[in-house]
Amino acid sequence: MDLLTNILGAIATIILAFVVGMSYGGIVRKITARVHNRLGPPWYQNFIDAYKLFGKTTAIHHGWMQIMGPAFLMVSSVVTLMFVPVLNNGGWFTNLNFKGDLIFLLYLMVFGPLGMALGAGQTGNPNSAIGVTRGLSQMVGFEIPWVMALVALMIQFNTTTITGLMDVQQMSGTWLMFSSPFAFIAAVLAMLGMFRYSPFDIVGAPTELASGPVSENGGKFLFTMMSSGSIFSFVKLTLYVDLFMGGADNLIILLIKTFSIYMIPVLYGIVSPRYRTEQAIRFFWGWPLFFGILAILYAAIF
Amino acid sequence: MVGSPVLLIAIPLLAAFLIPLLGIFWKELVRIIPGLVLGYLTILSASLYIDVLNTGTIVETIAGWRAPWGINLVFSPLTGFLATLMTFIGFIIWLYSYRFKRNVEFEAAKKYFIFLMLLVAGSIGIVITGDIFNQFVFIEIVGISAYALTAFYTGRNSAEAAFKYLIMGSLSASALLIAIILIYSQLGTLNMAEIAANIHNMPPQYRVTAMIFFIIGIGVEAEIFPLNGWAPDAYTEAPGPVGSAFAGIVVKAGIYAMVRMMFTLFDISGPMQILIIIGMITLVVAETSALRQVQLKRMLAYSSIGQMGLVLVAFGMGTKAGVFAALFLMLNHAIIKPLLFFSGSYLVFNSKEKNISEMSGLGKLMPFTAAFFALGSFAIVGLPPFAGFWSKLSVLTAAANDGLLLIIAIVLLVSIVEIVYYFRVINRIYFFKFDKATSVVPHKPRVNALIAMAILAILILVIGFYPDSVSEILNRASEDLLNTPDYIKNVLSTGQSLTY
Amino acid sequence: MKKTIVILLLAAFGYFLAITFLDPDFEKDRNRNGVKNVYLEKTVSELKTANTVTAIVVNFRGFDTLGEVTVLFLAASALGSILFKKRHHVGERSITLPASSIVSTGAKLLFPAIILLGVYVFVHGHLTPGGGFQGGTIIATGFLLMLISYRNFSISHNILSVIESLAGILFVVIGLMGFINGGTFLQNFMPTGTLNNLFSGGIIPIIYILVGFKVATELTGLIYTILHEKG
Amino acid sequence: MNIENIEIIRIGVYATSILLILIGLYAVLTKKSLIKIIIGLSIIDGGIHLLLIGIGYIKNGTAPIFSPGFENASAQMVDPVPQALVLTAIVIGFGVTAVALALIIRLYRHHNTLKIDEIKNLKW
Amino acid sequence: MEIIYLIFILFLSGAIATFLLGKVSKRLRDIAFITTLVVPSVLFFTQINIGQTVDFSVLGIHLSWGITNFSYIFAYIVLGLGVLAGIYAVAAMKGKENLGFFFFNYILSIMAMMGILFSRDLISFFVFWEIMTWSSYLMVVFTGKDVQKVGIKYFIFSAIGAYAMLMAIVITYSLTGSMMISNLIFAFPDFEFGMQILIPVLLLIGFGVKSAMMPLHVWAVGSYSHSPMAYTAVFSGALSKMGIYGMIIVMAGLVSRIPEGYWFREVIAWMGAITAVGGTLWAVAQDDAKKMLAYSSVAQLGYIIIGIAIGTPLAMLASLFMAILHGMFKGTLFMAVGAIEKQTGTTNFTEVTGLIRKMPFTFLASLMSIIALAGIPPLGGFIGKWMLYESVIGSNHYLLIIVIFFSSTAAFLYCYKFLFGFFLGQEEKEWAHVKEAPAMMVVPMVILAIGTFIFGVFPGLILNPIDAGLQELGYAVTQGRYWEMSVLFNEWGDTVVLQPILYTILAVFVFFLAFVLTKNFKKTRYVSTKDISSSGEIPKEHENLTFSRGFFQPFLRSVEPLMRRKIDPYYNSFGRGMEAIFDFVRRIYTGNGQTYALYVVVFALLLLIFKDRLWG
Repeated sequence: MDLLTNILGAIATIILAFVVGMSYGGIVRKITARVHNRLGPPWYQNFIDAYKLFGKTTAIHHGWMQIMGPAFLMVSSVVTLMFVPVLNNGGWFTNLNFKGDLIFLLYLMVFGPLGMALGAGQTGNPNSAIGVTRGLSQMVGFEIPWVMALVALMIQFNTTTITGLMDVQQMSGTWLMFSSPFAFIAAVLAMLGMFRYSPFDIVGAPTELASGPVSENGGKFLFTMMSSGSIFSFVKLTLYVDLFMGGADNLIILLIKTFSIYMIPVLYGIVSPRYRTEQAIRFFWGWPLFFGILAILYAAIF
Repeated sequence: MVGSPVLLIAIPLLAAFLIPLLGIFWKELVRIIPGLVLGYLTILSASLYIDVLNTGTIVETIAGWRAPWGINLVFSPLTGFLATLMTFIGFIIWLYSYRFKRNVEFEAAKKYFIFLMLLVAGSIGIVITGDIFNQFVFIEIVGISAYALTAFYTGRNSAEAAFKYLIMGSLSASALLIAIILIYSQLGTLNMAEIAANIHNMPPQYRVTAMIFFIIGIGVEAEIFPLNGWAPDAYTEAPGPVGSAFAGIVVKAGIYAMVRMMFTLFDISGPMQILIIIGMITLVVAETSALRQVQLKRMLAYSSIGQMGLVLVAFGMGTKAGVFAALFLMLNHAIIKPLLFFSGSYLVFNSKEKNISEMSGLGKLMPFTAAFFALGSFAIVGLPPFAGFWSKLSVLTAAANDGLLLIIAIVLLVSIVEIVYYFRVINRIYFFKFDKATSVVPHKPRVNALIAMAILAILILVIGFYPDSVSEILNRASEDLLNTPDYIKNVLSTGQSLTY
Repeated sequence: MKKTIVILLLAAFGYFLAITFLDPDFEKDRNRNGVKNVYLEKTVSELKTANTVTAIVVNFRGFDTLGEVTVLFLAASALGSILFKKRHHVGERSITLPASSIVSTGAKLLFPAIILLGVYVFVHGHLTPGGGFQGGTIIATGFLLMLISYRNFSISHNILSVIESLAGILFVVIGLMGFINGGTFLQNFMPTGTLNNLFSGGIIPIIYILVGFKVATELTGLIYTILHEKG
Repeated sequence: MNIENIEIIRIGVYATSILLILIGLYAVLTKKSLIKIIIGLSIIDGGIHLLLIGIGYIKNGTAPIFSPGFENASAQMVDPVPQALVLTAIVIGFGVTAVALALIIRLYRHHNTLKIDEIKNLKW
Repeated sequence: MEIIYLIFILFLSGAIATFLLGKVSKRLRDIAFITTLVVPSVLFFTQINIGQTVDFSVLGIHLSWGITNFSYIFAYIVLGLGVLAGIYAVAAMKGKENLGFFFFNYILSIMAMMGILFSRDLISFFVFWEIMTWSSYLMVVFTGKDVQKVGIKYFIFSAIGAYAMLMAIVITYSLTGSMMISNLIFAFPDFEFGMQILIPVLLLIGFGVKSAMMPLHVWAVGSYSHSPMAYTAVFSGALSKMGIYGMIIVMAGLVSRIPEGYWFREVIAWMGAITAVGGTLWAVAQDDAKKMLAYSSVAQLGYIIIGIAIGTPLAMLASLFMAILHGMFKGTLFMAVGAIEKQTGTTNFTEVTGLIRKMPFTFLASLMSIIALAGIPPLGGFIGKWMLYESVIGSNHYLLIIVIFFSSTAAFLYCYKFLFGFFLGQEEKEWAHVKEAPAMMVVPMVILAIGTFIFGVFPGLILNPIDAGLQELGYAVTQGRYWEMSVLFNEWGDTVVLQPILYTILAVFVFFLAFVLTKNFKKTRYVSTKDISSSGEIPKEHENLTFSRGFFQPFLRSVEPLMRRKIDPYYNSFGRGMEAIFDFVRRIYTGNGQTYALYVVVFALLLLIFKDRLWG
């Protein structure tokens, strides 16, 4: 019985993540268009796209690795989702009953993109490979401040689990973004890179690389990628909320919190032109790193 | 068969006088007789040595006069060990050079074998004699045969090398005579045991001065630092087997004379700073000089000098462990260096200018020679499980027991230098492409040379894998060297201790 | 510059030699009861040899002499080896200046006398000052005289070397006979006779005669080799 | 002879021999000609032989030869051992000198010069 | 006859027999080679009991051989990798010259490593250490490339290390009068202060060289990339672990027992961290697979060193686990490179592309190893890294963890480069003829790759022996409950380790793979990589679609300040300086006989001047 509940809950979580992620994507497209003084697609455009892709017949593939790439990506997104507590008190969204280990999560999160990168590599399109190299380079860039923020939290509250940090916030009633502000700043700055909106959209870089890694994929491949991308952005947002904003007690609060935090990269991105790769890396090793160090010092001293 | 130590000297001399006569009848005898003599000496020395180990030191008097009056020969665990080693190495060298100058003049070959035999005999004489003036005579015998052997090849710069050797040798002989004069004038005797017994009656200022002149006198043969300018030249210019005779036999005799003088004659106990300092300087200077050599034999010569420096350091510690280590080093060096010279001279033979840079790829063309060279190099730099390692280890443990950490560090650093220059050669021999322009078409070593090298190589491996095979011998020898009272007692109390 | 340094060095060296040997204590502290008293005593009582030096050289320290003879032998061989040439032209001399007739006639006259003197000196080595080395050298000077007086004077190298070898061999053999008879090398095994007789001293005069032959031939050989060296 | 004379003789002999050694050394160390160097070595040898003989000297000594009728004169005899030694030393010195001269001939043949500082093919 | 002796005799005689049989028949030689590796391994795992020792003495020094729980861990690496890489080597080296020599040295290095593990005393330890050094040196120079530079450099550094060690050994001997390792550990706290510092430092220099610790690592890259790949698998996989083995003994046995140990740990940990970062960055910059893997090995060893230096039970566990895993996956990767080299003749990323369809099994093995190397769950590499992070945080090394994290993130770059450069990308005509490597090469790789997977899923298989080994070193704390020290294991209870995660991952993976496959799979057809949509156009024949040059240029540009500091030039100029000095020294021998005579006089004078001090 427990097992059944768990599995049903897991499926529900996935659907939730898919829906929320897709919708957020659509809303972002709309907002961006409005800021750019365009009309923009409707907020549900992403669902339409997905449906269309799902319906299409995939005519060609370039080999097994390309087929496995999207699967890897999906695995990564879903499994990460399984390990992130969606709500404070679990309930249907308890998923794998995992109280969450941050380092494990960090590594799990790279698993998908790397698999995807392999898939993209086999297509033989040079743009894909260039996109991948950029993505990996940028990842090295933002990972540093991001990990520093996490380590600061771990040091400060002497726990390495997400649930542990959430408990801390529940007990004290203060969000971690206030009790360890530098870590929050570093994490948010790292998040800019993580969401790959402009100015950090060097991976896809629509005009240069023809969307980079995904450029050779269509139909079911692109559908899988798209849905996993949506789920993944939901996971990341939820993680931020869990870590810095005290988690959420119910779905509404979750949506509000995630959406508000989602706006940071989106709004920053709308008004920024694209960086080059080394500029992006240097950006992350500038102020974010500084705040990361501050965060660790803060954590170590207090 | 048990003979007498005096035969170790008398037989080679007899043979040396005989060879010119016999050569008239059958020329091949000139090559065979030295081999027979050296082989006989090896057997004789070994059997005597076994006898000595079982029953005790043999003191052989000459012309029927007891120790302080007549000259006497002392065949003790130490001297017997060295004498056996020398005769053995001498025999191996003969074996190696049996076909030496096969196709050239009979006269030259005759002289070569006479000199070689007398070189060995003289060295044995230096070791087993119990009389300082007699030692001087033997040093001169060794010296003159060495000069002649160095200048053996007429086409090269060998005369230059021999001349330098000669200048140094004569100066040192003069110093040695001054030392003998000082000792005789003060103690009225030339017998080592008697000198040792009375040395403390000698006024200190004369004692020290005599010691200094002794050091200079013997130092040239022992190749200590400022007195070894001749050595690289002589090793380079002398024929290959002669280089190995220098390294394997002559130097050992010189070192023996030096330590016998320090330990017994002047009865110094405890650490001898002078030996340690001289040894260290010799070691460092020689090994560093070896690094940038272009000629193989010259490199080997410097390496040989360096090893002797290390031997002196080990002796200088003055402890049983130190002496043991030093003797072990001498033994290993006497086995390994000839192997290097043997194989090295074939390598040199096959390069036009005798430079290391011309030996590229010879390992493929002459696999055995190159393998022996590599084995020798491995052993001499002290890589386990070859012979050289155990002696190096003994030296280091002995030094550590005395707390000489700086010396350990320097010795090890120098060993690294040693590794560098040996391995450069090995690399070149094995892993470079053969170059026709710089090498001549290889002359393959003859069978007798290969056998000689193989014997040495087997010894290296045996000692390397089972060092205890020699440790007992070395233990006895080192005890013997350190036990001056016994030496005095043995020599002075024994009239005849000879068994037929 | 270099000379100044050398002179300074030598001055220092000389100073150290001087304080050693010119010190009055050097004489005073000497041990006067060394081996020499025994030598002086035994020479008369046991060896019946008048010349103590000879007794020491040939008997007490006969082993040294054997070595010494070897050194000479080596030097002669070494000369041959060092100056060895593929084809040795005997007769072509490096010194070709003709000697005046006075010299050559005088040489002819003196030569037998010199040889005789030399023989006398080494035969009486155990009785009077002199001995094998001295006698041999004298004989060699006779040959030297002949060599420089007569351009065509030649000695068979083979004969020289046979004599030389035989003398050396006999020396060692006598030593070995002593070894076999008496138990030690070079031990006297012959009757010693009475002091100051020609036939006294056991093997001493025999050895000294052999040494005389050896030295004479070797020195002659040396001179001969060097004279025949063409630069 | 009185004591002072003996001292003078002794010191004279020793001083002469030391002087000979130094002169020989000077020749060895500064002269360029190989022949002169060998001469220097011989001079050193001479000095040392003199020194060796010198230490055998005793007051009013006679030659160590037992003439008929003087069989018990050993107390007056000078030390015979140095004389025996010097005989050996001279012969050895002679042998070395001969070899040296031969070498010089060879060197001259090879280098066409007798200057020692021009004969430096072997170095370092 | 003791089995322990028998093992070594078999190795030795097998090595000689292989060498000699090579002159007779190639097949016999290969058979002898494999037999020599397999038989002693079987003997070892079946006949040798832990704690069984043989004692003997050499030169009066008591020596002892025997295996302990701790060294047993390393025996797995050595023999496992040794046998597999040996099988691989037979096929990989086929047709090369001088193979008897190769096999001889191969067996000798395996024997030497086993000897190191068997040694319970310092002398046999050193002897085997040196045998290992020179046999591996002969392998480095085997190919004959850059011998004077790379080979000599390797040997110089090895010699420096070995002699530092030897010095420590003789000092120990003089202090304790015994060569036994256990006696050293026992007596160490009573040594005087200077010795307490000196001995570990010397030993760590010795072990640091072999484990390529930062200032002593310069030999590693050249040596790893120049030896035949079949050997490099052992070289990097097992031989470098001997340094780790020794280092653990020093850190656990000596350093942890003195009060100054804290500083040792800090310094070593930071050296390890620098090693890790530097190695990773340089690996990213390489275009040659061998060099890349070599730098990567250096980096990985850096992680292991960090773990050892931290020294908590968890960190030790992590280090040992990583050491074993590194042996496996790095062995596989080097073998894969060797296979590619054999099939294509080059190992340069800029030349070879698109081998995935030609060499699928090699790709599979490489993929799994790379995942393990990158430390991505669920393969084995993750467990080790994760335990390392936990222990680093747990021991309050906050800055250290950032550095480690940076380097392990940057490791993704070269991981991807390896896979992409060789296997993915355009399939150029030039490599159309390439075939999969022979089965004898593929099978060992795949076995090792599957091994990394199995150990990732069931880490207890290795962690149990490691735990036993750590108890041998005095880490009694774990008591077989190692999982309790880590959150990851703890949360899932006592016995089930990582399986739930794995099951989830597998389920999801299979589900989506099935989705992608089943959805109108029939209609999807395979096309070549030339058939791509380049902005809607079909690329022409001549258009270059291969992207391989300057792969991570932007990244390298941004980390360039970090990479500017190279230690190599310093060593080189030091070496040149020393040679110049030595060259100057030998001018003492001027060649002028008169000068030598002058030396005699000067020497005499010096002795005379200082004569009062000479006596005694």
